[in-house]
Amino acid sequence: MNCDFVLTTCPYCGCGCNFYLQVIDGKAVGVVPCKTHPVSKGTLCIKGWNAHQFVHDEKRLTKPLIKKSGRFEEVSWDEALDYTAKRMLEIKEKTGPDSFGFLSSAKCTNEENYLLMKLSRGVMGTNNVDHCARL
Amino acid sequence: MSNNGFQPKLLAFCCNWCSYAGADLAGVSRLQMPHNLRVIRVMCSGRVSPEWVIKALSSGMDGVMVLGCHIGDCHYIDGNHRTKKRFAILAKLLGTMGINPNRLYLDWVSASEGVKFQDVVIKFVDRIKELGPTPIGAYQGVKVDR
Amino acid sequence: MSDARVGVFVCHCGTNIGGVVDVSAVAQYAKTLPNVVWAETNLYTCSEGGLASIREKIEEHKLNRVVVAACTPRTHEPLFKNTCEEAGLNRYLFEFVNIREHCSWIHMQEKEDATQKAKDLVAMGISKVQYLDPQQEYEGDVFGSSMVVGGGIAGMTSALSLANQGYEVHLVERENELGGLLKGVHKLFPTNADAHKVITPIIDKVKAHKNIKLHMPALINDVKGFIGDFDITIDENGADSEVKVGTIIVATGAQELKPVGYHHYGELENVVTQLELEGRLKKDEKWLHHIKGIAIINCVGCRNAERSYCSRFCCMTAVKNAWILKEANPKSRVIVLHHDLMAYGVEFEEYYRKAMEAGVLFLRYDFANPPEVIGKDKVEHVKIHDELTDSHLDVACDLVVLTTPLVSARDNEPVSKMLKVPLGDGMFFLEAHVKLRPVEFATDGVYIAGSARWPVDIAESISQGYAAAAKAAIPMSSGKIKVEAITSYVNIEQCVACGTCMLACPFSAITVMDSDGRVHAQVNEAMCKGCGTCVATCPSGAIQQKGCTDQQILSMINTLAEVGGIE
Amino acid sequence: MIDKVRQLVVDLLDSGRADAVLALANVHANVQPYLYKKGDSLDSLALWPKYSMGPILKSIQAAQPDMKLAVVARGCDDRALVELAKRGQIDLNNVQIIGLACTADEATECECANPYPANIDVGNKVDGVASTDLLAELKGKSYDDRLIFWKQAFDKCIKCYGCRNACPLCICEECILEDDSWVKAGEIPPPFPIFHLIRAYHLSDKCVECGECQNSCPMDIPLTSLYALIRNEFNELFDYIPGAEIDRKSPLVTSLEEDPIREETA
Repeated sequence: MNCDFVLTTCPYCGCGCNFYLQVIDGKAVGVVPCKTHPVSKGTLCIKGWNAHQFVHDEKRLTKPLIKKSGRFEEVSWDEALDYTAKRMLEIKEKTGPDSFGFLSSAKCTNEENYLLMKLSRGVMGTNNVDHCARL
Repeated sequence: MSNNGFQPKLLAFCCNWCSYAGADLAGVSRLQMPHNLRVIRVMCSGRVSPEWVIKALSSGMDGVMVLGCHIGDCHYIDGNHRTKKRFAILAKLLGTMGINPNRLYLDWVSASEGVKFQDVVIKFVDRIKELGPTPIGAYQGVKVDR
Repeated sequence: MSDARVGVFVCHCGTNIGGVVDVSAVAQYAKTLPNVVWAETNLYTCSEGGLASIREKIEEHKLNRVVVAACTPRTHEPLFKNTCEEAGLNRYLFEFVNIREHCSWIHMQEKEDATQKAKDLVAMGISKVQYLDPQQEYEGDVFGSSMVVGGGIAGMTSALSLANQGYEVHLVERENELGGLLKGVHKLFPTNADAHKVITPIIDKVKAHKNIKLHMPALINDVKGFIGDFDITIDENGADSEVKVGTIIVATGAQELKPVGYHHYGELENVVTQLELEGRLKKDEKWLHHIKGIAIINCVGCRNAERSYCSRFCCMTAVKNAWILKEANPKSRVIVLHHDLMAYGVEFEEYYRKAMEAGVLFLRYDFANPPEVIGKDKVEHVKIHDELTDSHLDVACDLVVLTTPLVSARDNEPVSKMLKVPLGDGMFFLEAHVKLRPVEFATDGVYIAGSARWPVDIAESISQGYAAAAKAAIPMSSGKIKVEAITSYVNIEQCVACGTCMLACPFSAITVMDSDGRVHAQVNEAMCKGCGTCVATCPSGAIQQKGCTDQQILSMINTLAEVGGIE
Repeated sequence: MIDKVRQLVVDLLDSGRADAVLALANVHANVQPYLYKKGDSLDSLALWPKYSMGPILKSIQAAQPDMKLAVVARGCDDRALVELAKRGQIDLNNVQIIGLACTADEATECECANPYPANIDVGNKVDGVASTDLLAELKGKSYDDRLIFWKQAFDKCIKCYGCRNACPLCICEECILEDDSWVKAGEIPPPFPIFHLIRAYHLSDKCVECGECQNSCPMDIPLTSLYALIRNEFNELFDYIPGAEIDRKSPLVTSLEEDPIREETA
């Protein structure tokens, strides 16, 4: 049996609280706030305390899906990305760049948010970009 | 002294074998008493969860009474022993938190003590009238800057 | 509980309620409350007309909850519950609201406030009734056999009484012969009959009785189960055997106190206890003839700080032996030194007077300065302070008899632990109620007789033996026990098996056990009395009581907080 | 001090008397709980800041009950383990305790009155913090002023349940503070005083003075002081200190014969 404490950042919002995921035999079983982290200093909010629960939840999405004739089917990443890119270009062609809106998330890193902004403005040509990073 | 007509809202938990029967006897004997009390019947005072009393006091009740059998008379041998100890510490906790422990009253009334039941109710209503309305009632969602 | 269909029946009870509370206003108000589909008033709900109305309305409006606002549940609840049952509604989907003893009769001059209070109480009842669940009453079988622990006079009486009623009786005796304390007794007060002439026929009857299985010498090792279904392990000459019985009668008796530390007992020769004296008298009475001075000292080792109780019949033993010694040797001086002589009742008083007439001297001493026994290696004389005449006497004695109390048997503690029955003062067994249930324990199915509960003489032991047998016969004759569905139950997913409820239960009805990998508390429905003490100790509410769940009571508190109109 | 601990841990592991030792480790400049196994380097061993060992040990033992575990335990951990064992949550027969006494500074930081375990293997016993200014101030306040103090303190509560989650003795599967019929849901701050009074009552016979509730409170609510007052009152009533004796049942479950109330109150 092994029990590890894996330091990580809370995925929920931009505060960046740190805690240890208690992992027993490869399964996240609990959260221990990191006492020496400068921001959170051993405290968390209600989301942080429950951050380990979605990791192994069976309802968690783990594979790309495309809805075919009303049902979601698992597809490869390539097929999903190609399909998405193709459709985005068709829609841009048909109804113009501003028919798109891009929403990023506090769950993503700054870099990822930056890239989404670039995709929205640079590739799709729209300013409709927003972000839910509220505390 | 009656705190300008303040009518306290009081709750009592009575045990089926002793205090509830004492209350019945007070009724049969037509012993008149103030109308502020509502009684909830339980099988033993040992069933009265202190958390209920906390809930009642936090929901705006001005006072809560728990009446059981005299120690040694409990229909369930020593259910009331636990009652006595639980409410001893709860009274301290209330005081620590700033709620006057006199808003909680624990006593023993046997099935034959109708008069004592009347006396206990009258004294408790007077005691709460003196203390005035529960300060918690004002806090229910309303900011109070005293 | 959205599918609740509540019917409310508010009673006038003639003018008892109607004279003070505006009953129809309460009924109207009830109609406005959640899920109330019917509300009516009755002049007398408990009358045939009232009951009929309840049955009809249950049918007509498909009621699945009934609230009756009337007198006290302590008298009429069974009546109304039966009525609901007759109409096909589970009797536990019923709530009784007391608006007479707890309202109209005690607020006769405050009609509006009484009406408002009645409304509040009805509202509380209606909120609780929605969270009630249907219940089935637990029914258990009762084995038609009983175990009597202890083969003294009390135990044998119970065993014979039950055996004569046709029940199989397992009589367990620790020693290797029956009779208990009586084996060592010479004669019996107040008739002076020979003890063995009284006890021997009873022993023979017990040994001969086809329904009595005698386990002797034997000890009980373990007791599992509950009323109707006890599994008892007996250790009989080294081998363990299992016995299954429906009821248990404890008749383990008591033992005479050996008063070490009092009056040089065990240091001086011829300082003996009453039982030791009786032992010598049983062997032969001849050695008495050369005894000239005898002092009998009562209350040795009791009615003091160490042992505060009075052992009831040892005074009569002292009077009996004093008289016997005096008659055996009329020239001898027999003095009984007592501190209040207990000779209650006609026969005992008569017996006491005859002893006096026979020349026995009775002197009262005060605990402050008790008699002093003096002698080098055997007793020579006794210094006495006679309280009444306030005079000091120094009496020559060649025999001192110490009258000591009965004390609890040494294995009461293990037996009480096995049977989970309480011990009271002096480590004697504690009965359910000194007046109302003297020969029963609070734990159902376990009864008590004889000096195991409290020092008693033979007549009292016999009557208690019969009483305990009669009580034990009740469940065994019906063969069934029904447990009211107010017991507690455990929500296994929520229980973390901390055992707090198990410790709090006055009846040890809860055990923590492992069922298919999950450890949790388990309530034994037959043993649970429905007091709810366990529920109040559980912080998470994993254990609840039928008919008194947290949700039900909280709904009453919340309702009172919202509606409770006290102006 | 830390070398002595290292030595004890290594002995336990190498001798096979323990399959694993739960202690703390300094990893990437942060201190975390760590389960040392035979052969692990002890260089990273750390002692401060303290983490609550009770709940972690419980989860490890649940995963492998027969593992011979050892734990570096301060006074509060030691007491927490006793109370957890009392309630069937852990089996102390499989646990060896390395008793670590707290230093004076550590005791002061936790405002701890009993900064040492039952048997001290490392460090020496220092006097605890008998009282603090806040405690003195609170004791002097009238009921109304106390209520205002706690009302204003708990007004900051964001109901993160950190105090409950961090508490070694909060062992319920489902907490009634999350049950709407007890505590109205969706309200921040949670209704006062029911939320905090119920937890205070639940811990009144369990709180082992570890301070983790206050340590994990993002809003700095002075919970250590509240529970110090509660522990003191419980001890005055029942002469009972949680975590002191494994064989002593909580006075709230026993009869009056077993555990009478010391000062007769109403």
